[in-house]
Amino acid sequence: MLNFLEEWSFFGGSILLILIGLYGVITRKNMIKILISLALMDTGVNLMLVALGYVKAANAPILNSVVQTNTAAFVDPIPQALVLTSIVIGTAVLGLGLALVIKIYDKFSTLDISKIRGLKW
Amino acid sequence: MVNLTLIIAIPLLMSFTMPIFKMLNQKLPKVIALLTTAFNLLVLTANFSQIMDSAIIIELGGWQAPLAINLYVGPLALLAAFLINGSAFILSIYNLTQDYKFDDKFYLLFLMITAGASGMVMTGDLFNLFVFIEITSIAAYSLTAFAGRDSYEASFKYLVIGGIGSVFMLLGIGFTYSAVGSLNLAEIAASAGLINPLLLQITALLFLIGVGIEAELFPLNFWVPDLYTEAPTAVSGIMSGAVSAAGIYALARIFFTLFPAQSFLNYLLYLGAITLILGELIAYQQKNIKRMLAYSSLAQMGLIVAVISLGTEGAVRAGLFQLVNHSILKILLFISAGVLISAAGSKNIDDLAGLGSKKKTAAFGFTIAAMGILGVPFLNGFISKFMIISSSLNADQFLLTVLILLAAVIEIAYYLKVVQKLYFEDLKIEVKKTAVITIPVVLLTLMIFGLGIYPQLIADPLEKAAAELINNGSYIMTVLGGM
Amino acid sequence: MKFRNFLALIIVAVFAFIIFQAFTIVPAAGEITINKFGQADLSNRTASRYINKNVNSDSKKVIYKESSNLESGSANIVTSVVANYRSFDTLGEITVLFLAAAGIAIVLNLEKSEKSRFAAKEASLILNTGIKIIFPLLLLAGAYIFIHGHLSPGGGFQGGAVIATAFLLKMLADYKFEIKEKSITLVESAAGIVFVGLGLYGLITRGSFLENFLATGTVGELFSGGTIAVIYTAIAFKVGAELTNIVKSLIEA
Amino acid sequence: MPLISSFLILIMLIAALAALFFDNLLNSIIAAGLVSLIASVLFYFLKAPDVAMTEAAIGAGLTTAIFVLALYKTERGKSE
Repeated sequence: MLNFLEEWSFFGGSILLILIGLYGVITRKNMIKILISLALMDTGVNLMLVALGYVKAANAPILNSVVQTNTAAFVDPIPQALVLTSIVIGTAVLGLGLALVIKIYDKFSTLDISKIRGLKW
Repeated sequence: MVNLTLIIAIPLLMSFTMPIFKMLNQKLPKVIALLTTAFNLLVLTANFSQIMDSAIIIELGGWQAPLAINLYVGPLALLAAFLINGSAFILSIYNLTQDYKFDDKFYLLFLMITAGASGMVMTGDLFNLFVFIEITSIAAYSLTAFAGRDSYEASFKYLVIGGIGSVFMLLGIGFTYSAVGSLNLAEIAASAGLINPLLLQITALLFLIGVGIEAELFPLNFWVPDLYTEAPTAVSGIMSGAVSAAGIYALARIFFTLFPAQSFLNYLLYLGAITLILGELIAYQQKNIKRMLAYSSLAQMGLIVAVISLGTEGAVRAGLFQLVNHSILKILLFISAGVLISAAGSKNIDDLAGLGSKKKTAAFGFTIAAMGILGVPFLNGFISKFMIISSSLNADQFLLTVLILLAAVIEIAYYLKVVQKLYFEDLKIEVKKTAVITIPVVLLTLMIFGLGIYPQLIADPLEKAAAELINNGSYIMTVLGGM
Repeated sequence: MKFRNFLALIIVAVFAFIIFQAFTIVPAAGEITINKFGQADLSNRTASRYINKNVNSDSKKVIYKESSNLESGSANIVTSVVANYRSFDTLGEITVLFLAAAGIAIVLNLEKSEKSRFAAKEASLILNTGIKIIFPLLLLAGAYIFIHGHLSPGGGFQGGAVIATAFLLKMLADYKFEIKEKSITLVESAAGIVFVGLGLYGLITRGSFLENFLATGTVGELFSGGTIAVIYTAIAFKVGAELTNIVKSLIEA
Repeated sequence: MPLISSFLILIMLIAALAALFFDNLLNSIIAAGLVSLIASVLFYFLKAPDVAMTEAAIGAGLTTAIFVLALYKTERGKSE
């Protein structure tokens, strides 16, 4: 049981988070909720990437007074670097999306995409 | 020889400085944009003969080639970069006559969409490709919203679908890195044969979703018509001429160099064929001229993807030639349509009636480009259409050939309808003052005739690009050579 | 409505089926696949080169506070990946943020509508005093985070985000507090120019864009890592200015 | 340790579902912020302190703040 949880909780959790986000993007009609779902998908995939680089019982990839040499076991630093980039990109996209939402609201006085011409999908 | 990194670095520098230029002089941003794209074309030209000889690898940050980020500029990337920067150059000339509110921001976004697309075609690193796709799409979302009014919805739609695509692409990158242990395209390609077939299929699907959005492939393309309709003309032009070219390039890179397998190409062939036929059928019904051009654009993208995924050398060459032609023709169509629209004050095709006598340059440009798309002899479209049909017959794809011919017939119907309206109907409306577009129309027309009468101009680069795409061994060897 | 949810469930289920399959693959001999959780094998990944700092040079032992003049001098390996080995990605990333900030400013200002600033009109004494104390502290914390980016967790993005948070709080709490748009733009541009300028200087002097041209010092010292510290400072200013710009546009929309 | 992280992941998934199904948008945004916050703790468990800091500062902090700002610029701001 514990072994199963250890092996699957991170992978399963992050994939489920992506799928929940995907479901939200497709079904929600409120524009802010669509963007929230997009944020959930982002978080899920970031978690996935970092989890793929995890090494059991290894150290964080930082040399310090405790972990002094490169011969110690480290987790993979590359996915972490990629995720740093991806988090910032995700925020940029969300910010732009919210600005668009504000303008669309100004025009239609609603956040409901089913009431907005040109946004029905 | 000039270092090719400058194609990305100089536009970046200019974009970051653009607000300062604006503070110095109101007119400076548009001039800087023009100069930067001209500079990029010069850099590409300076490297032309060297690249035709052998591909150039540029290591970034001074780190050895497969271990960090490197750029790979072979004939294919050079061709695509020429297309992208050439489109940007021509549209910058067009932009000289335009006045945009917040022009510093417009031009910095415009430069970055160009640099992002150039980066997409030049990079040799998977995650770097993702970053450049994001740069291109964010610039595109913002530029779409530039027209105000209805463009916000189009932009929001594109943003949401683009966001989903980037998540799937990132997931694919994660899977690939976990299996191969490297992000370098050449290293991944070298070990692609070792990856478990099922995992390979899943990863390919994830990448298809991520990149297919930029390449405007069915069913990921429902945002395109809205975007092209609502965005400013220069933006529709750059999206259709440059960004989709970069998308096709990325798609080809992934499915030819990275995961070469005939089964994936077959799926792409079906997707392309569906996109082609649906696009043409819907374009035929459109009353809005920009929407019609948008669907026609989609159809062309479908055609190019379908032909390239036939996978034979002749087919790839035909597809690439069609890509070049499509960029030239669609830019001409969009800018002349833009002028006609502002002259008539309406996007409705019926309202354009009779404008041929008043807006001579624009109507001429539109007609020439339409003829080019239809494949009239002595224009560039004729030769690429001919190559496409003969190569699809050679590959024993009769159904595809029939579809292509059918699509051509539908195209003739709706393009001639517009031309007929322009020239053979009476003027009904008051003609408004518009921008002058003589220089871009002349340049583009020269290109159309040049490539139509003397296609050997581009034969050599096309051949080398097709060879590079079909045989991924040389790509791997060039990058990993020292290892 | 009901049909739509049902359709979405099917799409999600298909994706779930496809993606979860990737994790259940049992590779045949010689095949490679995704690693199991916690069992990433770094030895054949590019990452091992980054950890051992032997991309260009030979493998040798790196010892904290002893080894010096390594090819990348940062004790925080993530930092050396972000700001040195893969700094081109990072340049692209701050560009994305820059473009988003520009896009947001355009979208919100293109068609003027009545604007109302979202902030506390009459802040209470506690809020006022609190923000007066917290604001400089947050700025200081942000600066600490990015200056020590190559030694401890943190760096340009985190420091920049903290600085932006400080300005966000100040803008929310103090109705009269305003940042001039011009000054944000100047900081943004200057930081960007510094980053690209570093890259071009590396290109001219060393022959490769963004190549490190400073001495890398001893691992673990404050003055180590070559251009990493300069790059991270530029990133912090740029990210800080850009996020502040985004927040400012949204507050004043 | 696996128990703690599994428990956190469970809460995270519940919060994510709640973010989709809450009627009140402010609650949704807060639930999404909670997802980010838990994710940042999970990043710390995965030995990624840099990512944890970024997620906490940008994902949980600033993103939530701009969501709330946008909410008050739209529905909340006009109706009340």
